[in-house]
Order: sequence, then structure tokens, then C-alpha cells
Amino acid sequence: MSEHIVPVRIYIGVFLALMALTALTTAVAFIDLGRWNTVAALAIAVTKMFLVVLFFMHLKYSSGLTQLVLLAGFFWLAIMVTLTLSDELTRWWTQTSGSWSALLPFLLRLF
Amino acid sequence: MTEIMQTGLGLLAAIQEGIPIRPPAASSIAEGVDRLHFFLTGITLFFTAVIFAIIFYFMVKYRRRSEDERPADIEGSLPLEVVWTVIPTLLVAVVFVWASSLYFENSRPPSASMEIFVIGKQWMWHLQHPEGPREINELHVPVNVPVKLTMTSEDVIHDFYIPAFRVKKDAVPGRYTSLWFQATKLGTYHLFCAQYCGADHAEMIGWVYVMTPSDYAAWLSGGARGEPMAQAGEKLFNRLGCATCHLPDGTGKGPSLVGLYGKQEKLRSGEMKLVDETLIRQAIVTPNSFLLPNYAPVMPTFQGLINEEQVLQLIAYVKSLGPEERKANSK
Amino acid sequence: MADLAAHGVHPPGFAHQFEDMEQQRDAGSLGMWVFLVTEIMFFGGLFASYIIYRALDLRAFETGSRLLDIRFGAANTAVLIGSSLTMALAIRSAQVGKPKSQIIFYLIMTMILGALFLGLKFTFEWRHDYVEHLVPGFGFAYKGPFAHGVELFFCFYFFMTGLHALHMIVGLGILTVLTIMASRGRFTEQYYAPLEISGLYWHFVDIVWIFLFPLLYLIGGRYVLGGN
Amino acid sequence: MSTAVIDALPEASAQPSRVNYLNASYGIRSWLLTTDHKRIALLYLSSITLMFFVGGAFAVLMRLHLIQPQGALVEPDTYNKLFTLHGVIMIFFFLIPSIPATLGNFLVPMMVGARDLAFPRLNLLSWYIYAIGAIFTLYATISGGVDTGWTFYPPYSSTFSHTQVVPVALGVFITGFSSILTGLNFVVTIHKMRAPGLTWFRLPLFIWAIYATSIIMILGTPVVAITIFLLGLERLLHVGIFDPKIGGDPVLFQHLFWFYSHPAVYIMILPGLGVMSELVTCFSRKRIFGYSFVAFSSMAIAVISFLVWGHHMFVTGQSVYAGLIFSVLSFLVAIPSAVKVFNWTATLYKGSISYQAPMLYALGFIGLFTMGGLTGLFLASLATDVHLNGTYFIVAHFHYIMVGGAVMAYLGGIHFWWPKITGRMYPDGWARFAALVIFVGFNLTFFPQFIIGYLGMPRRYAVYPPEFQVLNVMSSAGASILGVGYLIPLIYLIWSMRYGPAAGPNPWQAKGLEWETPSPPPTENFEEIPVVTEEAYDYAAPHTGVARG
Repeated sequence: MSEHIVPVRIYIGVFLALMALTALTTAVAFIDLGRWNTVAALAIAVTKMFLVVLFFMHLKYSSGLTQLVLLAGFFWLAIMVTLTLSDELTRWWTQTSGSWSALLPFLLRLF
Repeated sequence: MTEIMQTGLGLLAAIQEGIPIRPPAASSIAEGVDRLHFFLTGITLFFTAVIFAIIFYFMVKYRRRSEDERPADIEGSLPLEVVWTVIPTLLVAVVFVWASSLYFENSRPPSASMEIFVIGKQWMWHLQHPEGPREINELHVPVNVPVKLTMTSEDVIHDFYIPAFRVKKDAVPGRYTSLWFQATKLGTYHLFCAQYCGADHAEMIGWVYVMTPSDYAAWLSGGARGEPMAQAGEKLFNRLGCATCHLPDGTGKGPSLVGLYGKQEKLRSGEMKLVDETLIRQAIVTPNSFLLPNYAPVMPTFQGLINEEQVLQLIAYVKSLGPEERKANSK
Repeated sequence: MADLAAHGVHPPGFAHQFEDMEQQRDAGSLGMWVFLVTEIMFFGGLFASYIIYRALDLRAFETGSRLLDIRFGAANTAVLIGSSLTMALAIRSAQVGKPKSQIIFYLIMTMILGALFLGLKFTFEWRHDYVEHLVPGFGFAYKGPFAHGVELFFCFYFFMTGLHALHMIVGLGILTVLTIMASRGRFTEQYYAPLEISGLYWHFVDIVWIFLFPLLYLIGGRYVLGGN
Repeated sequence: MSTAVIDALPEASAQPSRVNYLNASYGIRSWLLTTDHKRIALLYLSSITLMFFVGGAFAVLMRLHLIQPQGALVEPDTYNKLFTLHGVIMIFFFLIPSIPATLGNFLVPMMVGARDLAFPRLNLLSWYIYAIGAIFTLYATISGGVDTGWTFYPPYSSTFSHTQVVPVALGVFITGFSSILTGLNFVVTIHKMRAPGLTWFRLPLFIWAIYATSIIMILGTPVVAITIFLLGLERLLHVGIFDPKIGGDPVLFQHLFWFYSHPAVYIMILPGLGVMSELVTCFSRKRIFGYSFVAFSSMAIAVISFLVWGHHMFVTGQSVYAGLIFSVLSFLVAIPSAVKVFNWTATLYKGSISYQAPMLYALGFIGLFTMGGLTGLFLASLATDVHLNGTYFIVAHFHYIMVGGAVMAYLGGIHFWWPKITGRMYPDGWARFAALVIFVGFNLTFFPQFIIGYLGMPRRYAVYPPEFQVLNVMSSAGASILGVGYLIPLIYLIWSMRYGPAAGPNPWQAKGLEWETPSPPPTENFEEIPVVTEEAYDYAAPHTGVARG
């Protein structure tokens, strides 16, 4: 698994792609896309992360176990964020209406 | 030595009187909470007894009789596993629904509640009635009237706990929390701080007096107990110079506060915000933490200049300017 | 350890508790990945808090973000990506049995880029923030709208970039050790595990920055020039 | 599990003259620089025993103080420091490392048939990190103590307390890394170092439990580390993200803190559940009832434990919506725990049950864990939690799990593997007596606290209204019995190290790879790595001990 040797041109290609994405994400930040600015910036960051993880860190050539380990990390991070937000974004709930329908728009903000 | 003797005698007397196993139940929710509590106690005793009985039975029946015993193999049993997975699941589902619906009801004050304000401070409780009276570590309330407490803290997190009413809620610095109860029995009950708050945490205790409505009215009017909160707030409003900008007709540097309480206000960002106690507090303590469409962010902060009690007075004043009932979407 | 000889002759770097070299390499690599998961959760506590506060006070965080100089953020991103490339090439050089001078060259390049990142961060960016009174706890004096929320934002900014810089410094230490090991000719086609697992760490630190850059610098509505 | 590895060993191998890990080398250096997992386990054993008795001494002082309503012994300030240090030391420096770092360190490599853990030097480093953290905490104890409660809630801890918060926080922060690295070492060892033929479903259930524990250590501990780190920074810089003065939310600290600290409860109890499976099978000579259900319930507990932390915060002003979510998830975690109890009980059915000391601890555990678990339902259920949260009911509940559960299992495990660790037997009569004293003392101490809590007495009170005195005196009386109960094993176990009769490789006729090597084991555990051909707990097969062949 870890013995896989990645050709130099793939490393260079990944490097160039990362630099291009950095330029792109910086440029996009100056264009008004409303809330899509955040989406774009984070989507590009996730793409860059995948490039680094898959090629520089050889995850593409690693065992399923390694991939599972990494997945677990992100899954638990998601648990932490989601459940904490489920408190922090809904504290006003029973102080105003307390009806289930009033919750919906805020729950959508969680995802 | 005599001290020990006295302690011993006191203990003996207490044991003779019987050790209490149930706190007084003196609020509208106490009986309901206790029913659930006793149901859970029943479950606990039942399952503990069953497990212990089975273990003792097996211990005796299957005790090792010779060193060479080799009992036959039992791999397990899927039906049994299913049974003892499903039964606890159903049981906890019932408890969850029961407990949660009770809690959900208990967490929403009736709209006609009487309001009292609570400020936790190392190590005492400040309580203020809108009509004026202030109390320290004592709370007088009328029987059979729903009471809503709005609480905050001057310093660390405290917790307002009346065991006889089965209610408890943290008083958190920087925000308002609330709880409500309706006392059902006349009497005097413990008030505790139930969130550790420093050296004299255990001394941050007091008494709740549940009175007949007429006694309560007499208590409210008895003696010079300070002016009503809204009135004190109005004085403060003028003294701090708030009135120079927040003109009633809306022509000042700040928005008019008349009829504001309970409204949904539109912010510059387009977001709608409900004007409630929390928002007014935020506006006073950390102004410019939200921007309004037609006003410049010029309000100075009053953090450190006024205390939580004064903030509450200002809020009471703003509320007195607004509609009594919250009308959603009145804009 | 006395009976190490009983296991017969082993390649250099082999540890007695393993059966063979492959088991050892697998274990090392898995260990590093598990460690990186703990790092995800370590930074995760900060990221989670950031996400929550940003959701609660969006305008303040956007205002804070616009007070940062995007040029430093972008330049540092490029520098770190470059260092990841040289790190990957250093490992590859060992894998294919290139002479040790090449491994050392790439390692030193990685260190230079890492040092460049820290140099930009500390001597330009943080100093700039200090002069502008944007450091909470050290004469924070921003007085515009959302002053409290902006102070919170800068708490996050310094905690997050500071923690990241701390990881960079640790990484530079590791790279120094690797360079010394390489100069002693310790790495061969069979034995380059220390390079490989240190590389994983270095790339991880790069990934943290890949997320810090948009979170801190980019998603504050750069297109709004001044005002709200 | 049977192997043909050590057939050649002569009977005399039970005598201490044989070379083993204890006498392979001598001198203090050979211990402080050892990379042998068994010696490191003993380093942990001695250091956590020390911490246990320090923490226990604080508990005894607290119970003495509470004999009188106005406080019999110390000033409120001192009392606050006593319960804080009792909590910090018992949780971070005793319970969390207890079974994993001692029994786990000793047994994991042997149970999986390996010569050592995957990273022996990292293992030694973990102990040093633990020791440094402990030294910081003990330093803070001597130099004035700390009074925030082990939960370190801001803004009290960040702004208002005048005690040694930073050194203790640093101690906890540092020790966290010991826990992380231990968990990492176990996970890699269990994945990569299993002996040939030892598939996942042939592993002892102790290994499954340790694996689940390690997952929690790896995923949870870093979060509490960063949280404590942020708290320390906030205290030093007078500004930070939990500071309500700039709009920070002190309740967020509680979220992050409990994200780790609730699962941490399972770091303490899961290894105990693993020990239980070993004890119950051995002393009833039965295969475990429903192996895969017991194994997967450990994993289920590890995962669900991360979803329930909000039940510590039902009265903090957390939203009602979050309260409902956390409540339903909290109920879920009761189910795998119940499944375990039922399976152990079923394992006894038609067994051949003997009552040596480890089994007495095990049976005591089942009873106390059942009660501790069921009283947890009161706290998962929202309406009753509002009344019971922050009272002695909580104290009683978690002591039933932590002391009645984790400590009983720890002592049971120590008694079970003591002959393997030292090569010597302890006096079984004394051990049974101690088990009984501890069981009685424990119930006397903590059962009254359920009632005190329901009556409404808040925890962490240095003085209290006089009507709670009778029950408090009962509790204090029980505590003195419990304290004596813990001293008895300390005495006879130390005695046995020198004077106990030689134990032989397998005094209990137990199954498992660790029993197929001499006692004490040689430095590399096995003469030759074993090949496993049988399922775990194959007690029905004719016994294949050392003397076979």
C-alpha cells in the first residue's frame, strides 16, 4: 500500500491545480454572490483538501482502513458541530412561539 | 464532647420522627414530576430485584460441585437477544414521551403570568417585583398564580432551585433565562443555588413564602419598598441621556421606543428580530451589535456604567411604552 | 531485548515487537493517521466554536474578516502548498533510492518555505494587527460597529492561526531531525517510514491552513468595500 | 484458545528463579527506561494507586466534614478545594487511566499474541506525560489548591476564582495526551499485531472493550484538551471566546467540555465491562452468552456516548429543542448497557460457578452497575432531571457507575490477573472479606445520597440545612467502612508480592492467550508467537493447560 510510487508529473500537476484553486478562491471572494460566496470558498477548500489527501498523502493508494479512520474524524467533527448548533440556534424557540413549525427555518440553517 | 452528645441526641430525635423520603410538593407540576419519579423508581427496583434474584438463584443452583466440571456449551440465543433489546427500547420510549411532554409543558409559562426578575450575584439572590419591592434571598409569591421569573447573573453562573416546586434553571451572565411555577400550597420553602459558584455557594440560599393573594397584596403595599421598576427605569432613561436621542416621535438620532416591545424589527441586513428582553439588553450593553436601516451606529456602550438591575429597570420602562401583548408581525 | 538475536538478522530500523518490515510500516502509517484524527478533533473544537459564533453574529464576523489583509493570507497559502510539494518530493526521492543529497535538498526547501510562512505571519501580519490595535488582550481598541463581535472574531483569528503556527514550528523541528537522519544516510528504499509519516503530519498542517484561509480571510464579503 | 507453544516448559517454571519480565534486569534505570508494556503497566499501577489514595483521602475528609450541617471540619473554601481535587484526581488521574493503562497495557499485547504494543517507546512516553500532569496537579494541591469543581465552568474558573486554576488545567491538559497516545497505541496494536488465526471474532471481549474505549480516547480527548487550553488562555489574557462581556457564551464551554467528558464516563466504565466478560466466563466456566451482541454493544456504547452530552445541560438554558434531542439519544445508550447485563446473567445459566474473590467483585459489579444504570434513566428523562440535576442524586448515580462499577471491575480485574502479573497468589479469604466490606460500605455511603438528592439538597454544599443531617451521617458512616475496605487489598496484595505462594501459569484454569504463558511472563510474552485455532472462551473443551503434552 504505502509502497506505491507516485510519478513526479502527478505531484507537479496537483501542485499547479492547488495554486490555480487558490487564485480562483481569492478572486471569487471579490465577486458578490450573496451566500454563495461562502459555499464557493468552502467547496474550493474541500477540493483542495481532497487533492492533498489523495495524492500528497497517498490516501488514494492506501487501505480502506486508513480511509475509514479519516472518515471517522470528520464524522465526529460533524456530530460536535451539529448537536451544539441544535442548541445555540434554537434557544429563542420556547420563549416565543414554541410551535414545531417555527423551528423549521432554523433547523434548515443547521444543514 | 457535649457537642457530639447534642448532635447524637438531635439525630436520635430526627430518626424517631422518621426520615423524610419525599420533599414537599407545592407547585402545579410537582405531582406530575413525582408520578414519573416514582414510576422510574419502580422500574429501577423491579429490574434490580429481578437481576439479583436470577443471579442468586443461578449462584446456588449452578455452584461448582467438583473441580472437573465442564458445563456444556451454550452459544447464545437470537430470540432472547431480541426480547431483551426490544423490551428496554419500548420501555425507554414510553418514559421519553412521558417525560418530554411533561417537560415541554413545564417549560412554557402561561401568558397571564406574573413577572418577577432575578439577579444572581456572588453569593445572594436579588429579586425584584415590577411593582417595586426588592428582596434579597427571599421571595414572596401569591398562591395559585402563575409566576414567571426572568433571570440573569452579575458574575458567574448560578442556578435558581426550589425543590418543593421541582423547578430549576441556571442564571447565566450575559443573557436572560426564565422559568415559571404556580405555587399550590401555602408555606415556606427552600430556595437554593444549585450551580457551584464559589466560596459561599452553600450560603446562597433563602426562602420562598407562598401567601394568600390578600396577604400578598398587603405585603406588596406594606412600607416604602422602592418605586415600581418602570418608573425607576424612566428616571434612569432621562438621567443617562437616553431621552435626548430616542425621541418618542422617531425624529431623534435613535429610533423611537414607543410600542417597540414585542415587535419584529427589520435590521439593515434584512433579517427580522423580535424585540424582547434579550434584544433590549443587547442594545443597551453592546449597542451597534446590530444595525437598523435608518439610523447611524452612534450609540455609546453602557457596559460597566449600569448594573444588571438597572438594565432590568430600563427594560421594564421600554416594556411599559409598548403594547402589553406581543403582536407578531405588527409591522 | 536480550533475545533480539533469536529473531535473526533484520534490516536497519527494524523494531523487535514486529514480525516483519511491512507490519512495522503499516503500523507506523496507521498510527500517524490515527494521530491526525486526534488533530482534526483538536482543531475541530476551535472550528466548531467559530462556526457557531459566526452563525450567531454573522455581520460582526464579516466585519472582522475584512480587517485582515487578504494578500498575506493568499501568499501564505501559496507558500504552504509549495512546501507540501517539496515534502512529497523528498519522500519520493527516498522511495526510488535517489542519492541522499536530493532528499536533503527537498527537506531544506520544505523548511525554507515553512520558515517563510512563519516569517510572513509573525513579522508582517501579526505586527500589523498589533499596530492597528486588533489583538485582544493586548490593547484591543477597535471602536467601529459590532465592536464586541469583532473582538471575538480576533480571538478566534489569533487562537486559530497561533495554534497552526505552533504546529508549523513543531513541523520544522521534525524536519530538522529528518535532515540530520538523511545526512547520515539512514533512509533507503526499504526504510523511509520516518519521512513518510512526518510527511503526513506536514500535509495535515497544510490542510488546516487550506481551511483557515477561506474561513478567516475570504468569506467576509470582500466585495463590499467599506461600510455595511 | 489453545496453542502448542509452551508445551516444553517444565513444571518448575512457576518458580521465580526462572527469567521473567520482573527479574530480567535490575535497578531503578531498568524500570524508568523500560519499554516493556508489562513494566509500564506496573509503573501506572503504582502511580494511579498513589493518586487513588490521595483522592480517597479528600473524599474521607469531605464525608467527615458533612457529619454536621454547619460543617464539622474545615472552612467552606477548603471544602470547595477538597471536592474539586477529589474530582480532578479521581477522574483524570485514577479512573480514566485505571483499567486501560494498567490491565490494558499489561494484557492487550498478551491477549492478541504479540511481543509488545506497536509503539513501546510511545507507551513509556505516555506514562511520563501522565506523571508530569500528575505532578502539576499535586503541585497545585500543595500550593493552595483549586476550587472550581472538576468541571472548570467559566466564567467562575476564567475570571472569578482566586485559586490555582492554570496549573491544574495544565495538568489535565497534559494528562490528556497520555490518554490519547495510549488509545492510539491500543488501536494500532489491535489492528495490526494480532497473532495468526486470531480473527476479530476470536478476540477476548476485554479487547473489544479496550478498542471501543480507545476510540473514545482518540476522538474525545483532543476536544477537552483544546477546551481547557482556551480556558487557560482566557484566564491569562483576560479575554476569550467564553467571556460574556464581549458576547461569548459560557454555555459553549459546557458543550465542548461534555462532548468529551460524557464519553469519558464510558472510558471509565467500558474497560470494566470488558473485565466483567472475562471474569464471568472464567468463574462459571462458560462461553459468553451471545458473544457478538456483547462485542457490538461495546462499539454501540462508544458511538452513542458521543451523542448524549447535552443531558448534563438540561437546566443551563440550553434550548428546549436540543433538550428533547439529547434526551432521546441518552435513553438509547441504556439499551446496549442493558444487553450486556442480560448476557452476563445468561452466561451463568447452567454454568459451574465458583466464588473466588474476583467473581465476588464481578457479581457485586453487576448489581451496582444495574442500579447505577437504571438511575441514569431519571437523569435522561427531562422532567425529573430538572429536579434532580445538580443535587446529591447525581452524585449517588455517578458513584454507582464509577465506584460501584468501574472501581469494582478494576479490583476484580486486579485480583484476577494478579497471579499473572506477580506470579504469586494472595490470601483468597481476605480478598473475599474485602469484597464484602467494600460492597456493604459502598451501598451505605451512596444509597442515602439518592434520597438526599431527591429531597433537594444540592451537591458541592459545604454547609446544609439541618433536616438533611440524618442521611448525611449515614452516608459518612458508610464512607468510613468503604475506606477501610479499600485498605485491606492494599495490605494483602503488597504482602503477597513477597510471601504469597507461587501461582503457576493458570491458577483459575482460565482460557485466553495470557494464561498460556508462564507467570510472570517472560519479557517478550511468548517463546514463540502463538497460532490461534479456537474461538474465545472455549471452556467446554477439555482443559489444555501448561502441563499438557
